[in-house]
Amino acid sequence: MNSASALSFGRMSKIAARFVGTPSVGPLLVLLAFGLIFSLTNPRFLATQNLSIILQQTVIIGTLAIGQTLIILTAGIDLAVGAICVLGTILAGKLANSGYDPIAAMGLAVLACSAAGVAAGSLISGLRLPPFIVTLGILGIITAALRLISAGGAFPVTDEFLGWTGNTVRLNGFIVTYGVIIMLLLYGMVWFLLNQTQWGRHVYAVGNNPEAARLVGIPVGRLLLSVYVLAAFIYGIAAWLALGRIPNADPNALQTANLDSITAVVIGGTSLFGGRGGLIGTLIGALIVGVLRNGLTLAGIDPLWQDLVTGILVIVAVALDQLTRGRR
Amino acid sequence: MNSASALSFGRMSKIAARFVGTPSVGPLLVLLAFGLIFSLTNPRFLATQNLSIILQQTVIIGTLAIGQTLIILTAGIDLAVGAICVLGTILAGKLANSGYDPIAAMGLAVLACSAAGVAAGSLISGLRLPPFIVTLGILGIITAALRLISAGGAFPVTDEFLGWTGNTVRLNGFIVTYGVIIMLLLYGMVWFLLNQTQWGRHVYAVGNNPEAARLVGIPVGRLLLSVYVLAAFIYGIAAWLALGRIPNADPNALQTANLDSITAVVIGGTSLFGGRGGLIGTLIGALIVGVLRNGLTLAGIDPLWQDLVTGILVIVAVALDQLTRGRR
Amino acid sequence: SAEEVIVGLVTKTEVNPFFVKMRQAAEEAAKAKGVKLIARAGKFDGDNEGQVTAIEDLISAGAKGILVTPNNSTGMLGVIKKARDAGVLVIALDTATEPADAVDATFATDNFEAGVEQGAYARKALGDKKPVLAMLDGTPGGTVDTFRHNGYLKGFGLAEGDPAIAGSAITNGAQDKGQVGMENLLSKNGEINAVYTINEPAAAGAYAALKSFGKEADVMLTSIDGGCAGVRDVKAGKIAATVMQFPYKMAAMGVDAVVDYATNGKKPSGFVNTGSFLITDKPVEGIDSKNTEWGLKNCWGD
Amino acid sequence: MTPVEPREPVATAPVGVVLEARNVIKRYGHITALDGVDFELRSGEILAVVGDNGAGKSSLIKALTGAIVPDNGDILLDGQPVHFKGPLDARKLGIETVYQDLAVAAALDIASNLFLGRERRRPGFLGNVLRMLDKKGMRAEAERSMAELKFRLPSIGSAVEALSGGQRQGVAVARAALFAKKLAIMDEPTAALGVRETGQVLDLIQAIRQRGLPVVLISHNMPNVFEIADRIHIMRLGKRAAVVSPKTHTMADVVAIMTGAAKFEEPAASASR
Amino acid sequence: MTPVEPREPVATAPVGVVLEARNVIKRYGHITALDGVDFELRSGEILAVVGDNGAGKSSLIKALTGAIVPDNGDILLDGQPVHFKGPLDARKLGIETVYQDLAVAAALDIASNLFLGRERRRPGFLGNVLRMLDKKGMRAEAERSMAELKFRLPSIGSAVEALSGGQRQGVAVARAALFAKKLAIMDEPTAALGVRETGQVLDLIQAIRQRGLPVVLISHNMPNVFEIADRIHIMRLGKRAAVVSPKTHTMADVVAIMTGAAKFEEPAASASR
Ligand SMILES: Nc1ncnc2c1ncn2[C@@H]1O[C@H](COP(=O)(O)OP(=O)(O)OP(=O)(O)O)[C@@H](O)[C@H]1O
Ligand SMILES: Nc1ncnc2c1ncn2[C@@H]1O[C@H](COP(=O)(O)OP(=O)(O)OP(=O)(O)O)[C@@H](O)[C@H]1O
Ligand SMILES: [Mg+2]
Ligand SMILES: [Mg+2]
Repeated sequence: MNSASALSFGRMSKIAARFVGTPSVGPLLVLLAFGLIFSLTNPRFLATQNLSIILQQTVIIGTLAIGQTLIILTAGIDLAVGAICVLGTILAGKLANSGYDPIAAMGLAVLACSAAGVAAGSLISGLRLPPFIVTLGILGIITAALRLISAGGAFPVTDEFLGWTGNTVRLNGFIVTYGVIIMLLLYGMVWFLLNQTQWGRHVYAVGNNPEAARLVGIPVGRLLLSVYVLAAFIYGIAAWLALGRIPNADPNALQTANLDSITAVVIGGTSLFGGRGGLIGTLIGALIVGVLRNGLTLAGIDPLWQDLVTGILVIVAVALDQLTRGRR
Repeated sequence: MNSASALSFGRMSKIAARFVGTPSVGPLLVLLAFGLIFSLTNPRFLATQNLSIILQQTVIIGTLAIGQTLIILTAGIDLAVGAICVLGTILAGKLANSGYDPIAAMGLAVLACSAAGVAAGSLISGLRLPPFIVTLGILGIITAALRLISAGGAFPVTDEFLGWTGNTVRLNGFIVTYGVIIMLLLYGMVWFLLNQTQWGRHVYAVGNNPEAARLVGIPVGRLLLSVYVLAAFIYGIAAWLALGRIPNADPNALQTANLDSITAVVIGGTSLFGGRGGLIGTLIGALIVGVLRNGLTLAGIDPLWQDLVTGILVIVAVALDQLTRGRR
Repeated sequence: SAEEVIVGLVTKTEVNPFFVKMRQAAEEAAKAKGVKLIARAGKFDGDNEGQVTAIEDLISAGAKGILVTPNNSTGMLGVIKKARDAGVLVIALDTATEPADAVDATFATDNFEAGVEQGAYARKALGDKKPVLAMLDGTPGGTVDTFRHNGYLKGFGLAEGDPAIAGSAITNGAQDKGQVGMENLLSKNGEINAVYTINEPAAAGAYAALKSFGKEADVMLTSIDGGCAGVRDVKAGKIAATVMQFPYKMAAMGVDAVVDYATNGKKPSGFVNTGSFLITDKPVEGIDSKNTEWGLKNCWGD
Repeated sequence: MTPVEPREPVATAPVGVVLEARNVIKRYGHITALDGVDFELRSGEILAVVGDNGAGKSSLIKALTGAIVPDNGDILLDGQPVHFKGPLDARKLGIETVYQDLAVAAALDIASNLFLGRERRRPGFLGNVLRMLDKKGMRAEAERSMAELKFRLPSIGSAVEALSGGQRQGVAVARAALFAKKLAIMDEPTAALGVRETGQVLDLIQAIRQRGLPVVLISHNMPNVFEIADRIHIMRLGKRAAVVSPKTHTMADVVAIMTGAAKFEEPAASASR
Repeated sequence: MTPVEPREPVATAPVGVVLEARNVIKRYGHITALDGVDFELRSGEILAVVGDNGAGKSSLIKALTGAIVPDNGDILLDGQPVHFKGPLDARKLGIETVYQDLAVAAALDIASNLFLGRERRRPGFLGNVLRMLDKKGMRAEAERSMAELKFRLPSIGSAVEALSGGQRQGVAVARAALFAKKLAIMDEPTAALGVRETGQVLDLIQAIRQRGLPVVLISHNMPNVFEIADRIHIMRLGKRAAVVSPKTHTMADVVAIMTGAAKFEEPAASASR
């Protein structure tokens, strides 16, 4: 009967189901709606230069949100995301400034970030401590360590390789930085991992039902560890992108990155309870935040009112997403 | 057989089970351990005056954490906790300073806070939006609104009634503020609600298994609404306590209250997935944070190292708690 | 033997390099005098509760004197009174309390005056161009933020809400947010030719944005703080001028005062302006300024 | 070729019909779980509902108890149309249900789960004003009613997640039995139960009927169904295929209708009328 | 008074014993779920495990498959002691299990659940280097094996949470059948199944035996047990009360031992030796 009624409903409903069922369509529609509204309030919004700027502004949080998505899919949360990224910028900067080969410096920095992921992942998978507390603790530890290392505070990083990701390249009249391209490549690669490999399946399974995952023989601990390490590795890459955008290593940067990246993930339709959602939604979520900030400024809205409007629009965005998915 | 073997195990195991099974014993042991260590490093730590100060320092976050516990027990999260409390201080201060009767001013402020809870609760229960996003949005809206209201920034609040909670009273040689007493009374009352009433049962049920709660006929939406409103009401009371501690209304205050209160809840052994945990743990969790900060300062530890040590000790606290509960 | 003298220092945050420098200067001074410094800070601009807690802890720890940069001018009054009642010397650094005699003494810069200097320079240097101003604020509502912002407008000769103000953005004094804010403001209005910044990191962010729009040469970018990185940016021509303040002076004087009090029982009093100077290599007539050479010798940070 | 009841919807509720549903339709996306199903529960009877997996049994009873809102169709209680917006509405009218997935809060203890949503308050001031729970009373009552089912339980204070599959089911069944005022609906209440416990639950169902309440029993266990049912409602492909009496039909007949092996269009004399 | 097998642990594994457990003890707090249980599965047999609710059946098989680590006791596979640290260890040795609570990831689709933890990769570069999943292949295989069970399913791409109780169970059973290499253990695999589907699963179990693999079947359904089991292991109060043969014992005998109505100390000639 089921297949019969499916047929009677016809292709139409199948296509609709395919789209409505895909969790990132809701956020996409919201993004397009906001884009439309802003382009009406100020035609400059759609200028290629402005669009390219929005993309560039999304690079750091957008990249960090890749790792955050992985972790949230396993029903975890990462409060140390900004701190680990800053660790990367400070180490790379310090090493390069003290004469290391910049490629080696960046490599070591990414390695150090990954090590922070190893620490978080081991505590979470080995001792089964709540990710909230572990990453909060690691946030405190890294923040303090960074202040100790870089006693005097921020310092400029002028090395060409470290800043390379900020260079622009013209694609079809559209100017983007290498940083944007690298971010999009990372999205593509992690999307592939999540959706086309066994590892990705297991990420969803562990987030959706950890006990079932354990019972069917998925090595839950090892999987969690790999997720935290991969995420931290990505934060390390984000550090490189951050140096491209701001050639300055500041131990106090990115303080709101944890909230910002989680926001992108949740607006993108991924559940904080794990196992449901996806990476495309996160990219759209990060763009929604960027578009809001840029669009409201272009619309000439006072920054004090901007926070207010952003607060409302974030709720509206998720409400619209909910509606497009239909009720229960 | 089961009852037989229970008997053969004897009273001992029953008593042990009672204690080990109670989720707040782990945090309590951790609190005592930290207290012991700090009293060894600096005898001033145990001075009644110092202990009384730690209690006073716990008043704001400790009170906010009551509401946060309720919300987390329903598998929610509240990012607007600090903003709502600040809303209370600003409104009460503005009204009192502009000639309102201070009791009416405080009452209206608490009412306004509760209204924010109504807004959050309605969006969460009515439209089923994720609490993370709703409270994040409300955080933005209130923060912006407060800056708009209090255009000039912070202002002093000198009214005697509004500052009354900061007055001290001597109990058995132990000096506490009325604020501390009110906080403890609130803990007692909400503990009663959670553990001795139908409403409390339903809070746990909704957090543990919302679908089951719905199926057995618990009005889930109404319950969630009541939780967010009660929590916001408590944040309003916290605003009064905050004015007692700092007779000053500042739109930029309490920015880390959301993270701090969630930390107290989680250290106290309540699960971020809802339905498991309790209020006593939260009080202990808040005290652990306060004891750490105070004790490290008294031990003369450099603030840079303090963050580091706090980061480690927070992880250690939760790990110890995990161990005292035994493995799966 | 007498107990070790403890000097408490409570800054607004540990985030801002200005306060980092202040703490370092205090540490050096404490070391030189053989006293113990315990430093604490709020967690963010506006963390009154964190500062109150810190002062309470320092009283508990037996501090002889406490140096505090209050988050706002009235927030700390109660606990400061408690400290003074307990015989602790309290000195406000950088920001005065209201009333000013709530503390024993105040060693500070006049932030409003600093803002006026910045604004006056910017207006003069702009010449006869019609000003189109963008303002990169710190954290709205903060005392320093308000003083600098209002001072700038006064010095520039504009009233709040004047149409010449093309827009403003909240940067929290951070470089990344300064950059995002400037980019978006430039997207909105390409005519912007003057930019107020709350501090030098925000100015650095603004410069990066200006550069990516190819406008770095046409815009009068000014700032306040006097960190060495900022002065170097002035020297490199990225920032036209900055107003230097002297956090290390405040801190060192504060530590000295506490030590003096501990040994002789002598309390300082009143407001001591530690001063501010406009630093630029493109002086304009009628406005006092020092060049970057002087600036680099007297700047803070590294 | 089995004689079955005609399927035309009756215009007015026959005397003694407690719960009735007409032409109920429920779609999930492109799946039609209920395809115009009719249903009729008479007073004082035990009505079994049987059917293949996925035939729509659970969807039907969820629609009857407000757990899902059907896309179409009418539900009548005592001949009056009712519109349940949620399970609470049905419960308020005395309809108690054992859902197939049990609807227990695993972290709560047995007594709390038994009284979930129906907690008892203390008498007097404590209960009326302070709204204090009568924990002791509920615990005693829970002990009593679990003992009645002759379940071996670790302790009434154990969390439900610490129970075996069958013990958990026992809790859900005991709850429905304890609170049914108008009728009880049980979706596979004995699926996880042992031989002895199954017998107890069947006895319990008959005891509920003795109290004058009708019971709807969904079960795949034909011997059980034939042991206690007065009538058997057979679901097939989201529709009511037939209603038969265990007195006039064999298990083989029922299975044949259920699986579609037997036709059932002819309006033969209904055995159950 | 039923004659049963003696309960003394055997010193060496008898020929043909595939999986053996000796004196396994498992306590949960003050509850003793397994109280020194012995277990023996012979090659090529279908061994039924029966017992009251809470007798310890699920705990026993969890201990056998590494899902819980017993407090005491030895487990031997082919006569060699094994120490499973988790279900993965057992699975690697070819032991597949249907757990009573199914162990499915409800948000994932049927095909993903069928292959959960055993995903197939594409051939060649895509699979070996990029480790790409063979989604199409798995989907086809899933269709095939669910069709074999004759389950009506909405679509192989449906999330498991959209399935009826019985359909879900079908997915778990199909998974175990598909991947068992050494032996299969099924904890109440037919509890939620309809008459037709139950028959299919019993056939499937016999097909697994045909492949030469022994099967452990936990069930409360005595007719089913007597239909296909070679031997019946009876649990009572966390211990093995007896092992009997369906050829020499009646259902009533088994139920009597299970519930403690019959004694079973006498070392009568074991029917199954
Ligand atoms: N939430 C849902 N979303 C999508 N489809 C659903 C949902 N619930 C049920 N279905 C589909 O509706 C059909 C009927 O399901 P239902 O649970 O009513 O069957 P049932 O007769 O109770 O079966 P069983 O005997 O296996 O419990 C099935 O095909 C099922 O896949
Ligand atoms: N995680 C646990 N924590 C505490 N007690 C448990 C746990 N799991 C099982 N038990 C207890 O162990 C005993 C045996 O449970 P088990 O699940 O093995 O029984 P079973 O024979 O499978 O029963 P059923 O037929 O109902 O599934 C029960 O009394 C149960 O309450
Ligand atoms: Mg069903
Ligand atoms: Mg079982």
